[in-house]
Amino acid sequence: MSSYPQEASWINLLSSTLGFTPGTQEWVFAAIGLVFIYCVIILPSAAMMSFLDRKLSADFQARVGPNRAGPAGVFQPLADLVKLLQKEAASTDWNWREALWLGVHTMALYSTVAVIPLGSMALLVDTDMSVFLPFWAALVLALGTMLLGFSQASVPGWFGGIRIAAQVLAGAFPSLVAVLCAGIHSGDYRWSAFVGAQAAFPLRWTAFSDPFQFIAFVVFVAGGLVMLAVPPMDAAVSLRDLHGGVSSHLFGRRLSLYRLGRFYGFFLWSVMATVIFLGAWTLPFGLGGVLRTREELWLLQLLETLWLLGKTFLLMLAITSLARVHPRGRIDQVTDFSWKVLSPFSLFALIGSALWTGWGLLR
Amino acid sequence: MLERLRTDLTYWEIGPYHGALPGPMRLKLRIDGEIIVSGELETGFLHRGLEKAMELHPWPATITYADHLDPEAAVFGELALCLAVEEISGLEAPPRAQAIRVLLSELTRISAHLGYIARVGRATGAETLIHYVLRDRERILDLFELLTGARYSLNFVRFGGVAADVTEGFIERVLEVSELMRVRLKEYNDLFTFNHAFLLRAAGMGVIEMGLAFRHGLTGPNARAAGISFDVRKAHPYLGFEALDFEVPLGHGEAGRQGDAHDRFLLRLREIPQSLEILKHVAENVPSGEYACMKIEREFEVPRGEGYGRVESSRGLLACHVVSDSGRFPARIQFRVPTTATLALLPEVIAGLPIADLPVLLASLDLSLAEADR
Amino acid sequence: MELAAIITKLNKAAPGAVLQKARFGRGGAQAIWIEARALPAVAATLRNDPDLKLDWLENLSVAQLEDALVITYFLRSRETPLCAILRATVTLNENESPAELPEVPSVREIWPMARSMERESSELFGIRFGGELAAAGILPKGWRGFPLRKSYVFPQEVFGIAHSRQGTDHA
Amino acid sequence: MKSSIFSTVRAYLYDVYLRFRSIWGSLLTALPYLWGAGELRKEVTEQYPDPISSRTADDLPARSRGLLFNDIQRCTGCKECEKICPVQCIRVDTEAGSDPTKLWVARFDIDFSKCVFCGLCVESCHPQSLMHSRQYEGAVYELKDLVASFGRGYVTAEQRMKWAALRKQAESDEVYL
Repeated sequence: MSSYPQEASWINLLSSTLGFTPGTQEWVFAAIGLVFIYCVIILPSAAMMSFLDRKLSADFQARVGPNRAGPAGVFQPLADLVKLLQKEAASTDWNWREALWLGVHTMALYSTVAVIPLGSMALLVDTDMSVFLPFWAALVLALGTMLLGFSQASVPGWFGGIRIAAQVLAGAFPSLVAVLCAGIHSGDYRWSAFVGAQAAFPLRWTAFSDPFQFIAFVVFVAGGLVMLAVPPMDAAVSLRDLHGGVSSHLFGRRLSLYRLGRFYGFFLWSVMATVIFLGAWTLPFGLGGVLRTREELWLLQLLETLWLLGKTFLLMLAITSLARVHPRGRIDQVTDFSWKVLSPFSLFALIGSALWTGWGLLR
Repeated sequence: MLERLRTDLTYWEIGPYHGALPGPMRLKLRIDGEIIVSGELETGFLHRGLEKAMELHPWPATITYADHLDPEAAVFGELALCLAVEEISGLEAPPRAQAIRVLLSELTRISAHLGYIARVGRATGAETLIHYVLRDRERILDLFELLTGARYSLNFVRFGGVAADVTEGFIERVLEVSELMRVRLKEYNDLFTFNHAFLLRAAGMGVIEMGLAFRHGLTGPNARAAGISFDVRKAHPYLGFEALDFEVPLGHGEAGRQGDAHDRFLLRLREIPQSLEILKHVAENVPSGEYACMKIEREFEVPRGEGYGRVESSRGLLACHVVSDSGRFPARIQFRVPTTATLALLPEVIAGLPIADLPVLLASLDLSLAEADR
Repeated sequence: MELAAIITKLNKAAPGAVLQKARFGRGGAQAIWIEARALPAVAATLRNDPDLKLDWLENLSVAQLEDALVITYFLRSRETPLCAILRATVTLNENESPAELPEVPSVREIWPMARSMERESSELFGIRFGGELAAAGILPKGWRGFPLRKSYVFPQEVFGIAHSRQGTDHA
Repeated sequence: MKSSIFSTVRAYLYDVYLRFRSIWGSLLTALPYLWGAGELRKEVTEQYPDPISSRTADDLPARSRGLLFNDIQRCTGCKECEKICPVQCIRVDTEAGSDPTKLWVARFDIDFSKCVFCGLCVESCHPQSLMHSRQYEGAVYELKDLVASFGRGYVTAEQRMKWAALRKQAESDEVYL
């Protein structure tokens, strides 16, 4: 079940449909792929998740939630976007530093679109390092966000920037170790290897294959929350004491770009968690094999992506609903949690899964 | 380690308007990294000159100003004023009016405490709690609307009674709501009170020692959390509180230390059942009779003299000193509000805290700038 | 503790300080009128005497009666249910220059909670507690006059903002 | 308790356990709301008044203090409301009308930008002409629109003389009767 032939990749299908000759430069393909994924996967996901999240939290909180824009309020995200886009600048002088670092932050973020695994044929970059690329991106992201905060020359910006950096460093370590655990289980760090080590049935997912992998899964998700400052670990962008930290001076289009970036980070992390630990896109009932032998590649890719996104959304909804009932931690408590709880447990899981896998191999 | 890392102090001014502040005020902080070294407080942004305004208005209109003392817990200001004026003019509220006043005062206490819980929830980022609490406070505000016609600044207490008799169904609904509140309190406890993350935020944070509380004359739930057993309803019973059976809970420092933010939160949660107890008892035994001893006209005159009314508001000892020189206008009305003491000790409490704790501390102190600035 | 006993103690500690005792309000409360100058001595006695221990200044109220400011200290004890009311008068002259303002000894060293109350009254009445005119920050900087005095005249315009509203002729 | 490595580890693990248990406990409280189980967990949102899904002005309690309304037919122009209003939001101008028992209320303005809805004016209104309506939507585009005018308007000098004559007539009628 190793990597599929390059000819079968959906991107080739797409580019040939669009009339590009096989001799076209690779970066053109890559650019097409990025734009395609951004427009078809990420933007709709952001809209859908923001709607689902608001509806779900409204259900939790005995409210109705958005219900005026379209039937049951489904067009609320669109309305929000339109509202944000047409907002005017609060001040007339153009803060070029802010724009620059917002740009760096955004580029770092979306560079990971190249490595985001969305299906057996939607693997733009599938090397033995691909799982680590999002970590790299997260570090650049942290730098961009930190400097974005500094560029605002305000106290919330400064503190928010420093806190973002602290959280990324604190969260990156345990989640990295958790990825190592999964790597021990699957034998390689390619996306395809992670997928290959799992099957559609939940008990064959990496997360539930042995207790240490489960710990690794929890650590990976929680570490990601710390790293990307997702609620309830969002002390770095706390609204109460920091006015939203880095974003306190952003408005309108910049704010929507920033918010979308934050969502994308969370989305990317959930996709990674699903691929690494929760059975990836492997379709149930052997559907994948059937479709592949019948050469229904478009359908297969579509189903796989939908299946993966479905699982991802469930995971994200579980996390956000948890954030609704969980008070926000203080910044030092969040980093403490990462260093003092997640890190030891991740190391414990690493040793455990090494022994477990080694014992399995010996037998 | 810290000695070697000594850095220059930064100055940070928060306010007058900031989401973490309980009202318009300015905090001038000197911070070392994220630790507050010292803080200075500037208030007065909400000064409306209530005390002066009262001198310029006929007696009945002063009640409107008294309830704007703190619109969230309006009845207490009105009560303090009315008690003082009744002392001067010798009016006596009939028993039925007393019962209605007790109902209003305890309902207000509960609604103010619920508002407090919601503010603490908001400061700690517990969204669900806020919505649950505000949902239940809404029921109490509905009761106010049913009885008085307003939800926030009630303007219902009058010299020598109340403005109107209870409406049909009010008593039943009070009992209904107090039953409901018991269920809800359990829900809050399950959801939030002993949540690990909340304990981390609040337990042991912002401790007010008994000595400190005393030095600044702190009263009310904050002082009781610090271990000072002082409740006006026990010390100077008014409205017939002497005949009612209720306890005054004290802080024990269950999760951290006595007088910390969690203790203050818990104490208010404990006061609600006591108020419910009072409500139930009074609502079941509302005496029949008149609701006011006389109709107060605009020409109402208060004889020459002085009066002093003390009330236990949701924040502590609220007192009103009324001086009249026999006329249609008061000579002087002065309020002693509990928030003044809380604000005075604030600079001592915030020193040494990280700035991230500031919103939780401010929420847990239950400051009312409307009351302090007057 | 009877009021008479308190007055005996005060007479012993600060002779001549107590002017009279008078009824306060219609209830049973009695107020002790004292000489304003003797305030620190009286306050120290009330606070430190082992039988009294009036260590809690509950309220400090200032009222203008005719041309005198009556300062009322509502005292209570932390350990006993004892309460007392202490009153002092200062005369008010119309001159509002800082040096001419009435002066009352401060009791903030004796009752620390008096600090914020004194500051507020000082700003709004123009009393110098302990010789200084403190600013509680209630009035904007540069405000003229002391609003709680009876002689206070409301300004028509404050910092360029007129008191009446344009467009509607409501005063 | 003696602090040993075991007790430290045990306390640490217990703390981690508490962390997860409290998350679980909080979720257990909130989860039943997802399927809206029971009367206690209903959605309580009041939609902005629309006659189908929520309460409207008609559902307000009887004593509800909405925008003020003055029935000028009954108003005697006694100015009692103007005098008691704590914020001076009522302005009344009157003059003698044709009816000697009643004044001609030329102007009766209520400035809702000042009104605090305390209800003292309604309480003090002897002919019971001033009352709280159930109207609560008072938003307008311009500040001056917040002034509600109930007055009958100022009259001309000619009219005034006519009324004076009428009054005199009425008085003399009274004398002869």
